[in-house]
Amino acid sequence: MTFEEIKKILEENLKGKIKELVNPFPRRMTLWVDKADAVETCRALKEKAGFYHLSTITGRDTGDKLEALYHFAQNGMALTLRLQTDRNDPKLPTTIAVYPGAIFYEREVHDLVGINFEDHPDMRPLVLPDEWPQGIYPLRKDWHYNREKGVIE
Amino acid sequence: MSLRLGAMLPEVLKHLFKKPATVQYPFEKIGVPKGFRGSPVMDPNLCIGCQLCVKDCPSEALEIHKESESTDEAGKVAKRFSMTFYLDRCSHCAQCAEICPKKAIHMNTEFEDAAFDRGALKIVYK
Amino acid sequence: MSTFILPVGPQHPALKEPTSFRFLVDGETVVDADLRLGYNHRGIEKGCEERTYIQDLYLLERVCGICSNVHMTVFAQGVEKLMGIEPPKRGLFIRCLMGELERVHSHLLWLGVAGHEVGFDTFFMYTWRDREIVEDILEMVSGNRVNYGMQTFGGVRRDLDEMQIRKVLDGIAALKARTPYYLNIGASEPTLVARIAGVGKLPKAKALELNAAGPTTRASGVDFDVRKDDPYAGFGEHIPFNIVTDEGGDVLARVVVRAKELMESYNICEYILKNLPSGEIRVKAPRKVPEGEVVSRAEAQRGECIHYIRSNGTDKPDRVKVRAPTLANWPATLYMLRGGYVADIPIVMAAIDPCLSCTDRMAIITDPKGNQKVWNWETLRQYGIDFYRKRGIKL
Amino acid sequence: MDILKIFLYLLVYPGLLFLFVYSTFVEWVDRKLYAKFQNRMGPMHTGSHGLLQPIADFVKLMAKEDIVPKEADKKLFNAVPILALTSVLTAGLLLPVWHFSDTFQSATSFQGDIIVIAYLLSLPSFAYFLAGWASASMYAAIGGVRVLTLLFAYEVPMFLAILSPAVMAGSWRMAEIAAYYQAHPWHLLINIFAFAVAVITLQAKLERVPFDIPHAETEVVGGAFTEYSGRKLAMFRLLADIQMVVGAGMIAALFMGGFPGGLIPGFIWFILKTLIVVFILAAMRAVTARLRIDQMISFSWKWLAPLALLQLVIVIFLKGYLQ
Repeated sequence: MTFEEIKKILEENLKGKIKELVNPFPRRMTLWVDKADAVETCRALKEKAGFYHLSTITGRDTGDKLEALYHFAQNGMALTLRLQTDRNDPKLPTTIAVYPGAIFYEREVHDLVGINFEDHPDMRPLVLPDEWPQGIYPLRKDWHYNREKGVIE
Repeated sequence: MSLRLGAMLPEVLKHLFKKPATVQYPFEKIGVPKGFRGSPVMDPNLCIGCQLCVKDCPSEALEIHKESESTDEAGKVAKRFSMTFYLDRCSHCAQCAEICPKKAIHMNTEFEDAAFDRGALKIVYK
Repeated sequence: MSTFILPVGPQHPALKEPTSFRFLVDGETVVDADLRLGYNHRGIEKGCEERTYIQDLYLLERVCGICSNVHMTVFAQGVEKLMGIEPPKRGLFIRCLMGELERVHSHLLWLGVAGHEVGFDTFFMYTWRDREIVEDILEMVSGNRVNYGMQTFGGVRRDLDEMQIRKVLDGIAALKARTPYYLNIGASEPTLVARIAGVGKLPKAKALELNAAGPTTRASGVDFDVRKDDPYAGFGEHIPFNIVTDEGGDVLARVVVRAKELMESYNICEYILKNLPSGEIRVKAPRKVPEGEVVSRAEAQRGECIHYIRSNGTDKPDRVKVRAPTLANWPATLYMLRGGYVADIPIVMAAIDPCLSCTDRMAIITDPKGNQKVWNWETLRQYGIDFYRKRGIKL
Repeated sequence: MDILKIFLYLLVYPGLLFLFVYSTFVEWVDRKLYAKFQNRMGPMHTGSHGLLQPIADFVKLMAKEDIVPKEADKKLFNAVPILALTSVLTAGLLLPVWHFSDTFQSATSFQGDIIVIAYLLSLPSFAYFLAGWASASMYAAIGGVRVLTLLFAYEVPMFLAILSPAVMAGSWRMAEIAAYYQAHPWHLLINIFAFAVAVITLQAKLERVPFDIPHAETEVVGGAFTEYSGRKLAMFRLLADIQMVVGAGMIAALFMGGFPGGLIPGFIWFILKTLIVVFILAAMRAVTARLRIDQMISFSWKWLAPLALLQLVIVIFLKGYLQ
């Protein structure tokens, strides 16, 4: 489907909840929605707009806020859904009800950026080791890794 | 497709009399093609010390140091530079050879780089 | 129902790379499966933020050994969009050629590994012998068997002269003659078919729901192929090829899909080489990238590979997110493993062609009395050191 | 003089020394054939064309550290390899190779020795199971149980297949059976089904692909041998080779008309015929994939057992007609 068709469908279903809907490159779209109605947007995307495939979720630290970018795909169009939450209480609703495949992506975002997904079935660490200290999230801007210099005698 | 027991038997029996596809490596060696990316080799006469290769190296395997500075009679300053190359860090991507404006670095076709002592992997081109 | 937990991995002959599975096994059938990833997690995404774009190119090339060219292509074309530069046609065509040659190399490798997983080592030996043809081509064209380093911002780094093109065409012709034989064997050798037909079933609905990607989902009837949906690089110039799908949804269907995709790749390579446009192969690329964000996608051998790149105007990216196809296929694998046989675990896992370096430090000590001590890496390492010190070996 | 002959018989010719040397040679032939089938070279460096490679492996393993798991049942763990090796070596003695003559009844060639050799050849399977059970590891236990399930699958067809030439020849003594078929060579063709079933079940007894389910490396790591190392593992490897030699010798004696002539011609016949059987086994290994345990059992009960029964019926019917 082309950008205009999807734009029309989304405007019908999300009536005023769309903060930003832009088409930066051919076959690419970015949709910005408030985090409260994330699940409703996902349902509209899956059932109405035909985005059957969730490629992945990117966790990002924008300095003052924490951001989760959901990358959806269908034949011929890729849409990025942007959800923001503030740093001190990072919470986002889980979308496993609509996209069951998101279970691993949400665990990875929780590991690396520290966004808690409410009522996620098992929030065990996916990629970080078990003895990784709690509350330290490596992909945040304030975490730096000091690599010791290689020494050759 | 129809199921045939021992579908690969004719092929397998044919290979009983064929030359093996493998070679005995340490004794017979298959050569490497012309453009093979081995390790970088530097020619100190061409190097102007612009440090572009050091900046671009993904694995920080290069260091360029000034060796000597001499001014000939016409007052022209001639500087010579040396390159310290850490073979154990190099990922053989040839970005240094590509970025060098004076083409002072080229890649050799050496692929047997194993060494017993790590010091031997630090090569200096003066 | 006497079930017990069968730990498979992180070191196990069936796994070429470290991942840890825990199967709840009842006799010979797998009741439940759980997965622990992270053994190969090297923090590449954090590493990208500390390096310049040129250095990131070579760092991302080493995310995975077999699909190194795909990660490089996706990152290069993503940053090109941010820079607003467009590689010349010949560069795009060579970029596509490298992608397809790597797909041939990866699928032939996978066919061999699948044969080995079910104990058919002769099939493994023959497929890997023929893979040497494409390996020699890649080494001649790019200077290395793996990690080709061909893509860069603005095009490709090496051109193909007349003699090289003829050699590649000869190699492709030889492979084109051999591959139908493997497809035929894969579908007609009864002992092999018995091990892969009806094993690891993934119905189309489940494939869609669990977001599987690549040959795994195409073998369940989903025609999802980034080369068709979102034509990138040379595919923009409508190179003719058709998506291979199969309705079987089991491991045999995946063998057939991959073998047919090999034939498609040969046709694509021949088309590219026969109408290779003349001209430049790359344009100059600036060192600093203007502010912006982009989602870049490509069809890796195992499925859709997606990068999200965000730049902040400097010469270092602000955020690079890499999602390789294997992570997409893991939920589908766990679904496929449940209800199967213990003997099918290796072949079902191998069927999605997992590449773990794309996607944990725990060891489980189970003594026969059934109680399990869960040690983390540190205590296990310490136990090993003390164990050998007691025997007089100073560490 | 007979004591010296029996002594030589025990220690040298079909006994210990010959079986050890010939089994390493047969393993070398098997590995070379398997490599040639796969268009590669196989062992090349130890001895000319890798001839001493099996012996080199054996010596290396003998020198390796011999670890016994702490939780394992030590006595059983150590006893099992020796028990299995001796049972297969004694089976080797019963082969009608050299010292046989129609009338001379001796300790190694008596009425009913075919039953004894078949039984002694199946003892190692129980040894594998005990080895798996004694070494308290998960994979070994699964491997051990699989050995038993496999045993029930191929044992019955094997016995049926072995007995049909005996019924045809009207005697239970391998020497006499071989003599009968030397007298009427055409009768060998009658047993062609039994020959096929015997070769397939021998492949299963030796646990080689497509029947190496008990120690399939990609599923249960080393199967019953996972915990074994050093000398004990060397004994298990040697055991498998000798079992191949004795199994091939038995099939050659029953289905290919034995080894006529005295010492030298009998020896040459023995080498020739066993190598033919080894060629067939190596070809089977090169051409098939590994079956699952349930597929193996259904295959043997749906195909092998009925085929063997059919063969028995043919033999009994024809015996009545020919006599």
